[in-house]
Amino acid sequence: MNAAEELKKALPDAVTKIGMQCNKPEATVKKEDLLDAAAKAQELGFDQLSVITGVDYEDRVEVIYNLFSYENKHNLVLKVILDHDNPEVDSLTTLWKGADWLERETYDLVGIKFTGHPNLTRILLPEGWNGHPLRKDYDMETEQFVTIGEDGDDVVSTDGSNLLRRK
Amino acid sequence: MEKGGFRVDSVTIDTTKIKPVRKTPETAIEKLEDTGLISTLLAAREREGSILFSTIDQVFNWARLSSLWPVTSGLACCAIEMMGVAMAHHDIARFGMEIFRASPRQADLMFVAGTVTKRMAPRVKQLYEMMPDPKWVISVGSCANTGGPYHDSYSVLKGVDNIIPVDVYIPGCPPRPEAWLYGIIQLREKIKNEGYGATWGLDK
Amino acid sequence: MQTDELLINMGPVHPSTHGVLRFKLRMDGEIIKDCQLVLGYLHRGTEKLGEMKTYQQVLPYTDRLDYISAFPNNYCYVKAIEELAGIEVPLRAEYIRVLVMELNRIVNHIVSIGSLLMDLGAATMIMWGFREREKALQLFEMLCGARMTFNYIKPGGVREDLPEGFIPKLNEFLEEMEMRIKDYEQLINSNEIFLMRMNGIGVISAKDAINHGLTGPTLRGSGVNHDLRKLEPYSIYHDLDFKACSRPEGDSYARYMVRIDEMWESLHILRQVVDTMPEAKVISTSKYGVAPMTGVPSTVSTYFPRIFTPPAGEVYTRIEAPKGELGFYIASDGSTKPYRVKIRSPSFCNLTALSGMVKGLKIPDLIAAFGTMDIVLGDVDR
Amino acid sequence: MTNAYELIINILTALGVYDMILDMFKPSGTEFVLKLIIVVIELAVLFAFVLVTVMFLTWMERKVVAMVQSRYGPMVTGPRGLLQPVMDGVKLIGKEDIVPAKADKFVFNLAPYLAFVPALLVFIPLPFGESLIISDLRVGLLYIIAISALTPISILLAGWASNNKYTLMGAMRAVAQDISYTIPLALAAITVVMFTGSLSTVDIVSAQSGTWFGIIPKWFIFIQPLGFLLFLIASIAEMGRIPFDFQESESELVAGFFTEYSGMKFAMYFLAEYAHLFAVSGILVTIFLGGWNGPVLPGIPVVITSLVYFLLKTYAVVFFAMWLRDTVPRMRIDQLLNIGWKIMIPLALLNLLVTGFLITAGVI
Amino acid sequence: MPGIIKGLIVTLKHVLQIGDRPTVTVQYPYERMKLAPRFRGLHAVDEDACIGCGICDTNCPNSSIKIVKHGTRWYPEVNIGMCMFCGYCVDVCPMNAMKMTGNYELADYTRESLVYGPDKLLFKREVKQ
Repeated sequence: MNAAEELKKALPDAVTKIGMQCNKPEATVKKEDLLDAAAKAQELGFDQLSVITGVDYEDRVEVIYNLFSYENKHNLVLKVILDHDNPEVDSLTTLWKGADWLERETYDLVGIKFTGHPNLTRILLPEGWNGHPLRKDYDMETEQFVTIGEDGDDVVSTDGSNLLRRK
Repeated sequence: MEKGGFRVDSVTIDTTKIKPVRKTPETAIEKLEDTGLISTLLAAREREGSILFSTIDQVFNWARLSSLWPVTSGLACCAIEMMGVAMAHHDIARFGMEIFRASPRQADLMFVAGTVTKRMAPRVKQLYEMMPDPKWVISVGSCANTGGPYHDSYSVLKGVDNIIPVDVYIPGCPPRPEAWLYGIIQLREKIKNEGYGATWGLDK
Repeated sequence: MQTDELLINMGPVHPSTHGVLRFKLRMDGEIIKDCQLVLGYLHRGTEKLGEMKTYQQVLPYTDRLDYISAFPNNYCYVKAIEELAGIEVPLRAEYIRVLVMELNRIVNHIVSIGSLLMDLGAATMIMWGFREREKALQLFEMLCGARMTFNYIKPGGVREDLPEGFIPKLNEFLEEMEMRIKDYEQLINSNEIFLMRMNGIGVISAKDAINHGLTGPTLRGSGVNHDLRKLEPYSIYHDLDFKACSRPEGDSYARYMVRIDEMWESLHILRQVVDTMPEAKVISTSKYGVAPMTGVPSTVSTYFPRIFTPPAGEVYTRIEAPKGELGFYIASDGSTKPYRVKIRSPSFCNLTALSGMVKGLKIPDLIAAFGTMDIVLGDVDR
Repeated sequence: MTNAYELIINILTALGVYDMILDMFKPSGTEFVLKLIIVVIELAVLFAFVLVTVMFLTWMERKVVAMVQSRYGPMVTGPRGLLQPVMDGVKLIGKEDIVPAKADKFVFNLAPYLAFVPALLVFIPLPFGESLIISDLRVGLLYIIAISALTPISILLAGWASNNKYTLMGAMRAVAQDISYTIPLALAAITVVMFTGSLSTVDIVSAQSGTWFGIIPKWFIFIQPLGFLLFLIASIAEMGRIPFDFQESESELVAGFFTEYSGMKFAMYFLAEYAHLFAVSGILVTIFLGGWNGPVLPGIPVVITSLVYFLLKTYAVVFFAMWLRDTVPRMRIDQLLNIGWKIMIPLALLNLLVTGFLITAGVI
Repeated sequence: MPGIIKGLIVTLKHVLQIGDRPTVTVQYPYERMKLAPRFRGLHAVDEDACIGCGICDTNCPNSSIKIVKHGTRWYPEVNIGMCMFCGYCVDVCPMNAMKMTGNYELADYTRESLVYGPDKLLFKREVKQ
């Protein structure tokens, strides 16, 4: 019995679908029950949160959590499917501290809101950047520029005239 | 060798046969020339018409090209090669350039080594402005030259010469240390030929 | 006595932030009250570019993520494609891959230790380190024509076979390296000032380390003996005899020592690889590995088709890169371009723990602890 | 002959011109002008010597670092790069002089000179050789320690005036370090004074002439090994070099207290740093390594041999400082202060006590 | 203290070059490191073999190759200021006309001069009879 089936047995309501992500067992979880499922997984021995991936499909947004158990050497993939226009899901920072930055990054680049995250701000792009680049509908044409504001923080604008050199 | 119906010879260009740029100086004159003195003098003479009137120019030009202190500012991949240039095998110290000043106030030369992102651009510009005149900029690597591999990216500036004036461009991704040294030699050539105004930063 | 707190911005241009990281420090005199990290000054949008380029064209970009050790990046991306499309890899190619990756691990640890010592004020170690690194880079250049951005490991094999005279030169390097590492150890390991700077600085417990998602030498410095090469052996690692190095203390010195130990282990692995390398072809002849009709340049013995369409699906692959666990998630929709490429970079995840580690320490300790994290900004910001 | 002034007069007398010159001044009653001229010449020679020494030291530093690191160091400019420091100097003169907008301009401009002047003044009671001394002060040692203690003031001024957090932190560190290491430095030097009974540097040197059993020179290092060690460590800390270079600590504080300085003012600090290095090495040699004492060579004037011995010993100490710099990492400021107050000062006091006891008991 | 002395001994060994610790510097303008034959430097295009098909153009990851008209035929023009020297254009060339030489001395004063047109890239192969 693989990890996904175990999880399904433990939480039959939360897990809607089990399958394989290539060679790793995958469990699709209802987005309301993600926190419970993750806590259950942690109980089952999955002590490492390897990565959080957000993927924007045109009609939905998926968030994929790759877990690993150092003890049993098992993999488990949790997947939640979110609404495309307003993706929101519970934060896992209470379970894994490592989820902090991974969730911020996912918020930054894909635009998924993690409710309950202590400091959900942009991490790679400056605060105030327009759009989430890894969304398929991100506007690549408009150039955005950054200037230094008060206290060394970044200020985003579409006007680069005080930055660019007059040639 | 026959391939796909066309005749293709297996010619390889022998990369080991390239000659050194300069031959090792042996006589005293050659050694003197090697420091850049004579050609600096000649260049100044050509420019000003007389050696006498441009003595200060020559002395300063010679001093400047002999002691270019770079500012420690690595941005990305090329910064590792920048360290490589400074290290034992290539030894930038031979040109008197091993004093990497962490403070831009004491530096003469900035290597823009790596990708200049939109977020980093104002900082690079500020760093440049903090350097005292006369100052020079060498743009290293494809990213700094034109945006390079990240030309299509949303967060990368397309060439550092959009924000600061660049004196020498060194292509490569990243350029090998010899290519850096070649770029530095090019910059030394350029400084030799700079007029009075340029040395005080008036031409830029 | 009432004193004001001092706010200090360290970086993004600062000699010891290994690139363009910025620390926002709230200080009480010299003591760090709060350390906030600001990333993104080297965010180049590799993941977005991954969606815009074909599978083949993404490969050179992986070199530029962790530019000190590019082979593992290459390999991990290629491994993801191979798992997705089910490509078989010839044994010799796997041997060459492990060879270059272990060589790269040595290079990475040299640079890591060197820059740590440079941050502590001893510039000699990095000079010596780069002297040996240059030798290794010459080997890389012989092999793939570039010094840092290799673009060498291809789906289904490697780009070219080992050139003539590579193995003797490699053996020479290994022999020299042994003596050099002894020099390093003699210079640093028992230096009292170094010990004063490293012992008990930036301690992180095993439980915290796992919870923060630390991996690689940073995790093993906390006494957790987890190494993906042992846990989920990939490539030919299950045939090789080596041990995962770990130290129980969890402080900066332990992390440093793990790196030194790993260099010895890598030398050991390299010897085995050289001794047991099979003679065979280096490119797969399976469905995707066949060279198309148009012709193969004479010097290039391997080929990867220009138009490559793996089946639709998702894959997440991870390997033990020198800095920790490196993962590539690829979602394919069956077209020529990846639908989504996600990079789980070891540096990014390891850096999470830093601000907790340095609270209550001083700026020099921050630099010591940060130096032992061994991060590369290209890998953090992508 | 006790100092350089008399040496110059003696040389002039030997050449037979002194009386002639004196006659030129005598009628008008302006002999003091002559004296003044000689003193100015003396100081000019000293200044030139310090400048040349500093240039040589920077070159040597770069070459020693290069040798340790398997490379060449400066090669292109001049033979083996010997002209490199000259070029650096000329270039720095020609650089733009930036004063930060929010800096305290007067103090900012004043500080570099305050750093450079003490570094020069230290040379005054330093015996370069037999009678090669500007002025043999009776309080020579005290004077040297007092003058070197002036440097922190300049550093503090520079750090404060620059209006930059890094410079301020660098200055604070430098001051804390200098204050806490001047004490063991002085305590270690006092043990030597207890033997000689005089603070004059010339007396200290002449007390070290001669040998025991004909082989071992009577240097104070052999009587006072602990004192020597303490003085060495404290003087490296005074010089502000790795492992104690907190005032600069490049990887932490960018460039320490002179982060904001550019051009010639930065060169001043550079000069002061290396002049200080040479001066402190010279003092170490004077106090513990026998000064200009050495085997007398027949046929060569003592003035020359003594100068050579002094320079040789001083450069050996300088080389040691450079060698150490290339080997060890930097300490942490609180560790340094801990060592200074908790180990070095008690040890120095103990050393003082034991020495005093032994002298009173008549053992030594 | 013993640790520092151990370190001092190692560094002194380097200063005196005892036991295979030589100066390794290659003084570049006068001497060169031996370059590997596979080194990926400046491009070169075989004048006779190139058919101007543009496969190098389409395969270039960041489109730094353009096909331009040179004389009567079409040849690639490489913007080496943008090129990432990955070697794909060499790998994919159906005619084996694209090469990479060992020339890395490409530094120049203007950005425009980094665009290497066919006039700079073309070489003519000596035909062996």
